[in-house]
Amino acid sequence: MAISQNWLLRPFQERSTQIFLGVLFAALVVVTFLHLFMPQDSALHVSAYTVTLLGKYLCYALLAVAVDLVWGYLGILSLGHGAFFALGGYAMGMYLMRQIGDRGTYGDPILPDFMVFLNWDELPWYWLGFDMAWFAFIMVLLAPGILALVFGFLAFRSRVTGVYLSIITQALTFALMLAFFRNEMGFGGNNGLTDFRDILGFNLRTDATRLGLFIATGIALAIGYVICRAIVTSKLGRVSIACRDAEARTRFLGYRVERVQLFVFVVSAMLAGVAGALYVPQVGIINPSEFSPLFSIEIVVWVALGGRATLYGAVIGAILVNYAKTVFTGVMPDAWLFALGGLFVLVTVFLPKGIAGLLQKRRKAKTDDDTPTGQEATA
Amino acid sequence: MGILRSLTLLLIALASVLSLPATAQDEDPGEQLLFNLAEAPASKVEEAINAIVSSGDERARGWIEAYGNNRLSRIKDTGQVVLVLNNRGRDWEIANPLTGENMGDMSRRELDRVAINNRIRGQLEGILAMLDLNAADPDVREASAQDMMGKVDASLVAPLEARLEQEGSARVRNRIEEALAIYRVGEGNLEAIDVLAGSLHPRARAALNEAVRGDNPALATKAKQALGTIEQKLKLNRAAETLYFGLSLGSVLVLAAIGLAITFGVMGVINMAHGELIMLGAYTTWGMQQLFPGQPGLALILSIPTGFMVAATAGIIIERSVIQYLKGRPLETLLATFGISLILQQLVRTVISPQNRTVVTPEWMSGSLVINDALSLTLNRLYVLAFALVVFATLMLIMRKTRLGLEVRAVTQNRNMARSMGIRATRVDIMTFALGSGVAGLAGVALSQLTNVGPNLGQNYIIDSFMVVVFGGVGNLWGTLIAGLSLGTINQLLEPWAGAVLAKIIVLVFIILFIQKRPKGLFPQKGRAAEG
Amino acid sequence: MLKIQKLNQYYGESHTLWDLDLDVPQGQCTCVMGRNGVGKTTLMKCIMGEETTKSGSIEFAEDVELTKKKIEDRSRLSIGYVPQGRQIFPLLTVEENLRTGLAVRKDGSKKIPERVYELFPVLKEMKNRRGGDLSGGQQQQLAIGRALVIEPRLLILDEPGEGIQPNIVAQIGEVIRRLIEEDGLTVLLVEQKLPFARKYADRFAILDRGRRVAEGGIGELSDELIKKHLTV
Amino acid sequence: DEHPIKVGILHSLSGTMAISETVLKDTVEMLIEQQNAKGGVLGRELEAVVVDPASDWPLFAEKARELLAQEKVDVIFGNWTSVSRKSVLPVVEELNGLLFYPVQYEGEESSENVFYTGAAPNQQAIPAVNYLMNEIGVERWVLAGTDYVYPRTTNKILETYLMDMGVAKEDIMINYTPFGHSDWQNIVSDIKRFGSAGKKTAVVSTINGDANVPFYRELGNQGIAASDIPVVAFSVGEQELSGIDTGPLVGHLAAWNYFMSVDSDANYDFIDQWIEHTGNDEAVTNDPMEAHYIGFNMYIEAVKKAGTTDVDAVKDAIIGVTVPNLTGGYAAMMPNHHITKPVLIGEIQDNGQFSVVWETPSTVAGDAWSDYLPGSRDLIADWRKPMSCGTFNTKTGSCGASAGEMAAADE
Amino acid sequence: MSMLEQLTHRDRVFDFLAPVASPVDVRHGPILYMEGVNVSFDGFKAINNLNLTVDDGELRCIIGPNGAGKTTMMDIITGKTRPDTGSVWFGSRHNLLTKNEPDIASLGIGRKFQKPTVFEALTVFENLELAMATDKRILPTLTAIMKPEYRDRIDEVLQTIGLQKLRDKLAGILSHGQKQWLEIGMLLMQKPRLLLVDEPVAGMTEQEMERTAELLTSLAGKQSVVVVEHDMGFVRSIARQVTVLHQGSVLAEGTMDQVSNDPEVIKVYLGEEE
Ligand SMILES: Nc1ncnc2c1ncn2[C@@H]1O[C@H](COP(=O)(O)OP(=O)(O)OP(=O)(O)O)[C@@H](O)[C@H]1O
Ligand SMILES: Nc1ncnc2c1ncn2[C@@H]1O[C@H](COP(=O)(O)OP(=O)(O)OP(=O)(O)O)[C@@H](O)[C@H]1O
Ligand SMILES: NC(N)=O
Ligand SMILES: [Mg+2]
Ligand SMILES: [Mg+2]
Repeated sequence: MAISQNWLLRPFQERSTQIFLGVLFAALVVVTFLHLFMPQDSALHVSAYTVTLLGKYLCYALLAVAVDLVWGYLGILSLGHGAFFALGGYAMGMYLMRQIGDRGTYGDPILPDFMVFLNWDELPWYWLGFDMAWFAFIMVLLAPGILALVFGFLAFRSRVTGVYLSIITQALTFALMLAFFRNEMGFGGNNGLTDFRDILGFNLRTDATRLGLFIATGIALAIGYVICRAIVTSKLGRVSIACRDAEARTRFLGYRVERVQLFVFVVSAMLAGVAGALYVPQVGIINPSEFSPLFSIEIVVWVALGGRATLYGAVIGAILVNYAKTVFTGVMPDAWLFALGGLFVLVTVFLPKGIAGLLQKRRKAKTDDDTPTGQEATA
Repeated sequence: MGILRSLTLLLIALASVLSLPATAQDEDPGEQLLFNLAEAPASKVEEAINAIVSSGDERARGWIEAYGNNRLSRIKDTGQVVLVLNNRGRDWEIANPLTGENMGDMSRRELDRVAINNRIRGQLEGILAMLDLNAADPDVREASAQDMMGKVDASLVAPLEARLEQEGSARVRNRIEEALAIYRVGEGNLEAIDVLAGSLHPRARAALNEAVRGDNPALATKAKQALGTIEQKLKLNRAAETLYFGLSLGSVLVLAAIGLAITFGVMGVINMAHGELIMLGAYTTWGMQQLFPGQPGLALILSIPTGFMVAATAGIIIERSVIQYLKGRPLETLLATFGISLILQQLVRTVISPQNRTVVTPEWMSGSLVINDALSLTLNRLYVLAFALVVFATLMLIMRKTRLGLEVRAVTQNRNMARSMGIRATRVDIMTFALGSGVAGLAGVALSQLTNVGPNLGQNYIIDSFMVVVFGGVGNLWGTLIAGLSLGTINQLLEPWAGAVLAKIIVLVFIILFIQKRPKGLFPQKGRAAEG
Repeated sequence: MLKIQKLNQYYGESHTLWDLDLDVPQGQCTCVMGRNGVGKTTLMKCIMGEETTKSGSIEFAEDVELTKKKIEDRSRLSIGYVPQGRQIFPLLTVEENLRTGLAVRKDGSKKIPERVYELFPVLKEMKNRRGGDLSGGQQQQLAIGRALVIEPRLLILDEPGEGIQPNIVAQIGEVIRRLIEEDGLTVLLVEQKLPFARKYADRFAILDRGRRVAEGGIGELSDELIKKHLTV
Repeated sequence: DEHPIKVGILHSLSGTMAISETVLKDTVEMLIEQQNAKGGVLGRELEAVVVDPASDWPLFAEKARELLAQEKVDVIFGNWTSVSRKSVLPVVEELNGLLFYPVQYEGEESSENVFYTGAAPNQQAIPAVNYLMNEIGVERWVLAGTDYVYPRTTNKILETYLMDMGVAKEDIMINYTPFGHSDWQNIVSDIKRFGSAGKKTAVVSTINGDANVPFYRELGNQGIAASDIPVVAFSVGEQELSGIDTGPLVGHLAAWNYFMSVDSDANYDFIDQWIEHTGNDEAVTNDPMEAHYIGFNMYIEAVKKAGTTDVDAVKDAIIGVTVPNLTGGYAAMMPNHHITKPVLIGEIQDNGQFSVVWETPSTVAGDAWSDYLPGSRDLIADWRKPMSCGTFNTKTGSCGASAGEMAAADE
Repeated sequence: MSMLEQLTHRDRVFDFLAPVASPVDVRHGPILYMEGVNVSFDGFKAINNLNLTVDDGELRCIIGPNGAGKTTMMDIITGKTRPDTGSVWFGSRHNLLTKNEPDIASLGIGRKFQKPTVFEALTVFENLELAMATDKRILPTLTAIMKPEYRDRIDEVLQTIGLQKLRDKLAGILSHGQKQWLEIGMLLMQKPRLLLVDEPVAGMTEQEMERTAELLTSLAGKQSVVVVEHDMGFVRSIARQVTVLHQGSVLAEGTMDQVSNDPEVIKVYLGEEE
């Protein structure tokens, strides 16, 4: 098969991407069908609750893909990707807040409720424009994108690498968490943004909107996945791997490592932002705990569990862990942490390359063409 | 004021009263006194106390203390006033306040507490302080005189002056003079300000402040001057205090991080369960205190070796069961130890309790080391600071002077080669991980004296610990020490003007910016070797 | 001293060493030769235990079967190893690098034998510098010195002259000879440079694609053999 | 109907809030057991459905949806933090569920589907301040809290209230700390300094959960005795004290609507049952547990009254329901979905209990909308028909927007 | 035309030698000019007032004892190490001390490291692809396509370095010597004006050494080559001009014969019998 010359089309010729997209779209179609056309009481009916739940998993999957892009291929273990996710979420949340209009508790047409009862007189400047969908959606990309750009510019320029980079990403998200907790920041403090009503004119509390959001998330995941795949399979992807494994050597070949890192990091942050933006209307709240360092670590755990540097592994990991969480917190509320913790331990010990490693092994038995997976890079 | 008048009587009567033998048994006047107290409506309580205090009964002090501590109750059925010896749980152990005879346990339902409130308690403290003014121990007298500061009124001046005559200890005399001066400044006495001019005691300052606000211009001017000098001295003290706060916070960070500096910094294991190892140490302290009820100090000291052992054992189990399979895959240790941390947390919730546990601070660790009236160093933190330094020094010795230190570095830098040099890598791994974990346990023992002992303990320290280790420069124990102490100090310097939240944010931003300047931390590994 | 029989080794699927036999007699220097990638280093790693073997036996000092032993136990039998690529501990100082070998010493001495510094004076000079900061050749000297610290009975050297200045290379050769002659040391040498091999080795073995294709006293190393197995 | 009545329990059993919330889960389970022992209600058994929202706020919403949509529970008892309640609120409103919320909170809320059995600010904060002002003679105030909505709002209310009472601005010090704050050295030292100005000073603490232990430790060690600068806390109950060495704290205060030490038979019985249920002789009870006790009994009464578990019927029936509380009085469900409560001030004792030093002469009805905030001064909530409004503006005489929309959505 | 064939026509400027970016100005002097360079590490003087010039098209061998500062010198030229004092010019236009590694690499200085460093997680082919002289900015790299001529060039180089069979294997599994060759291949792909080659034949057999010697001599003329090597046989076979470094400065310079008879050189470096 001739390899496409267009970098964006290249992923579509890969078997793994074809399978991934096939499975994803099949899942979207099946869920939609079962939700719409199966009678409520049928065992096959997929409830609105489940649809939203799946939507949430897909958001997490997109987030995990974003993390895998920088961790798996660029060797940057970001322990602060939750920050980009949350920023995207806040951008969306601000839009949704403004959509409430005068239907809030205090009926103030401009100010969100939390501002009214904490005596704000006017909307802070950074809330301006968020009543317009286009502006908010641009901010979904820009807010995390710009943060990643500034942060990455500083860090990569100074050649911060390894754990040092990981820890300052963590410091970044931690600082943002504390900042967003502050009520003075004007983002609702600990309570965050909630009580959303509608999005683009659709009532958020209807099943149809939920289904729509679910499908939109699925499509976003597909697009995000293809973008990442395109980057990874391009020459830039190979340069990324080169940076990951031998940063100094890459420089001597004439590549500006810091720019490669910055580019990929910003793309990844934006994808995380999109994931956050889709997450917020589906779960109905955004609060600073999304900035918590432990959440960011958890994302990395999903990726590691699914299998690093495969992208689809990240998707599997995110969905699996969160599904396990949903099930365990329901059926064994007192002991679910044992199960989840045990799962993490067992996977690491018995599946060195995560779940994707297991799949790969089986695939490898059949074919021999295999994209190189990461050796150990430094943390 | 009634109570204070009675005090005067009391003071005068005291010498003779103390030597009186117990009065005749048939008609114990104490019974009536206590009954009156118990029956008294809020407005009559003072009177009842007066009666007790001025009765000259030698048991009076015990009753007043018991009353102040909520240990006086009445049996609902009989109305008898009893002393509650132990008021934990549903059945309380009681005794006869008149004879001291133990009356066994009684259900709490059967008992009715003799009500007391804060205001009365404050007055009782004054009474007890007054009683102490004649104690044999000068320390007690000084404390008592200090308590009198700001509480002196007209009726007390004479007895205090009398006391001043007899008083031999200069310290106590000073205190009494200050106490009197505070009263006199209130009365508009100019000379009294001279007495207070050098005092750093808050109550002296309060008195001067009031004088400044008052309507006597001469007094106000002089008081203002005196305050000026005091402010000057206070500034210095405040700086010293802030520094102490900083070092103390820093020592906590160092303690929490130092074990991680071994397991993560030296061995390269991203140990997310480090916080839970700290938690185990803290729980060990709690456990030891359960084993030795009533001897919190002994229990605490024994917790140091046991806490180390418990955490080290847990570390060995973790190493053997998981980490050994992850050699050369440092990033995956993050995944596995994250799982272990979840398990340990929930284990504590299930096996012990989701609630915090009480760890008692032993007497000798409570309170402060008083440098002067404006500067005192809290003892628990002082001990923790010292403990942190000792732990650090010991660890440094082990890593520098023993073979283990060399071997662990060799093993982490090139495992196969180290083994080819005959180093038993497995044993080194176990011992090192156990050491790092054990030190985490020690941190837990110390933290139990400062903060909650609960399932979330570890979570609160894990992020900070990584921050400190990395800020100091991975693999450098000195770095960890300096990083911890300096981050603590910066935080405490910022806090007064930025507030706790902003101070923390600023410190984090500082770390981010600092790492831009020194991408390998405070004490980086330099040279070719570090670049790999 | 060392007797290897029918050794087979795989890297995953790929068969690297094939039914390999090799004899390293006591008190002599045996030189293994062969083109790049034929498996010389792999063979050394198998002897040291860094790579696991599939089948075959490695017998040490007549009676010890090495294949079942852990790496550290092999070195504790007094086998010194100078790997290809030096493998010094980059963040340890030169002295610490040397001290790692003390654990194995039979006499339990805590001091680095003077001999090592005598042979490589540069190591003494750079005692407190980190291993990783040394120049390539200095590192190589350090690697050899480190192996000598354990006072080995068998010394395995994988291309020891690589990156070392000529006079020191010669000196290393002399040292090898001296150790053999004075201390009865046995040496297993991997070397590509013919003059060096000819000068200091007693015996040779040639590897080609994982098989031993020739063996004999160093005098028997003919141009024909060289042409056949060592040219590209 | 033979189906059991399903009672959803939505309390964190893991994560940071487990420390407070697990006992509430156990409490509801105990109440269900007891009710079943009495033959259930309407001849139906009750069945607990427990989930763990893991101190994760979005997960609260998800789990609430799971309970209502999947498990089809009839009622939910749950939540502790306000943020978790805010997260759940749209879900219970959308799916028309019933939620009993047992924790003191900042007010400014009244939902048709939520019953607030914890204290509103006027049932805790204001009376406590009155006590300090009138009984202790406090003139200078430190308002110290964890930086989130409940302390912020409460302090806002208190600040306005204090200024109304003539307290000067410089006599009020406000301080916020992050969750889980553990280094109180500077703040306590500040408080000490603030308190040395010659006026009686008190600290009103809305410091949350875990931060309290180090806070009180530091108070004790820096020698701030209750007689100098008393601290009155709104979030420290028996549960929290059970993790503190209370020695140095004796005399500090807390304001609640229930204390374990309350001398009443109902309370003693409840404690006995609780100890039996947990099998732990040292188990303590606290205010939110009492709130659940009240809420649970109100629910049972309302179901009996309505003769069904149908949500709308129960909602109508429950207003006006009166059940005994544990302090020897009665609690009534008000039309604004808040309940009547006595306000008690307790002093910490060395046994980890509070001794009541003051209480309101009668119960106080919870106020959904504070009289001390400009935005809500004119609002009231009344869920009785025909008004059925959570934000009725007494000035304009109209129902606020959110309720209007809800009513529209109901049609 | 295969590259080796091209190389036989020394009178022509071949396409792979055509300058890529910012042409180096060598009209007025040497291609590399170092003067008064000093470097010290924690007080240890690794380079001590070093002066060195390399002419355009020259093949220069540098020898010297271990630790003389040869590798450090290359570090300075390629921007890895900043000297304390001194100046380093590439042609007469580019002051290398103001530039960073990628800049210097794109100016046309290529380097083979003493310890072979290749990208272990990439295949041999990909290693060469990345080294290829192309536009190395982000977007061009992202959208880069594998043109047939690129492929051919990589194949040629593979041929040259003898790793055709290992084309699609991960570089991580190569033996030491194979990695050496791969690095040389990467250097060839870069088409630099100046090649810095640090110990290219370490771990090679005599015959491979000869091949390397041929390769390097054939490059000289159009490209300038600086070779550091300890193997005297190899040095002799390629060297015209030899510089001896000792303790961070030049000890001797001249033809191989001159140098190898210099008593100082013999004393510190070669040893008595050669
Ligand atoms: N880890 C590995 N995985 C797979 N193959 C490997 C690995 N290490 C080496 N090889 C392959 O095994 C073969 C033998 O390698 P080895 O390192 O033993 O060669 P060598 O004879 O020492 O070569 P040189 O002279 O270049 O050092 C080589 O073809 C190499 O590509
Ligand atoms: N980062 C550093 N820190 C300390 N010393 C260093 C550092 N880099 C180099 N050195 C020292 O500088 C000297 C020169 O080293 P360099 O690597 O340049 O030598 P070389 O001439 O390349 O030697 P070789 O032929 O052995 O490779 C050596 O003594 C080395 O130990
Ligand atoms: N409602 C509270 N205490 O968050
Ligand atoms: Mg080899
Ligand atoms: Mg060198």
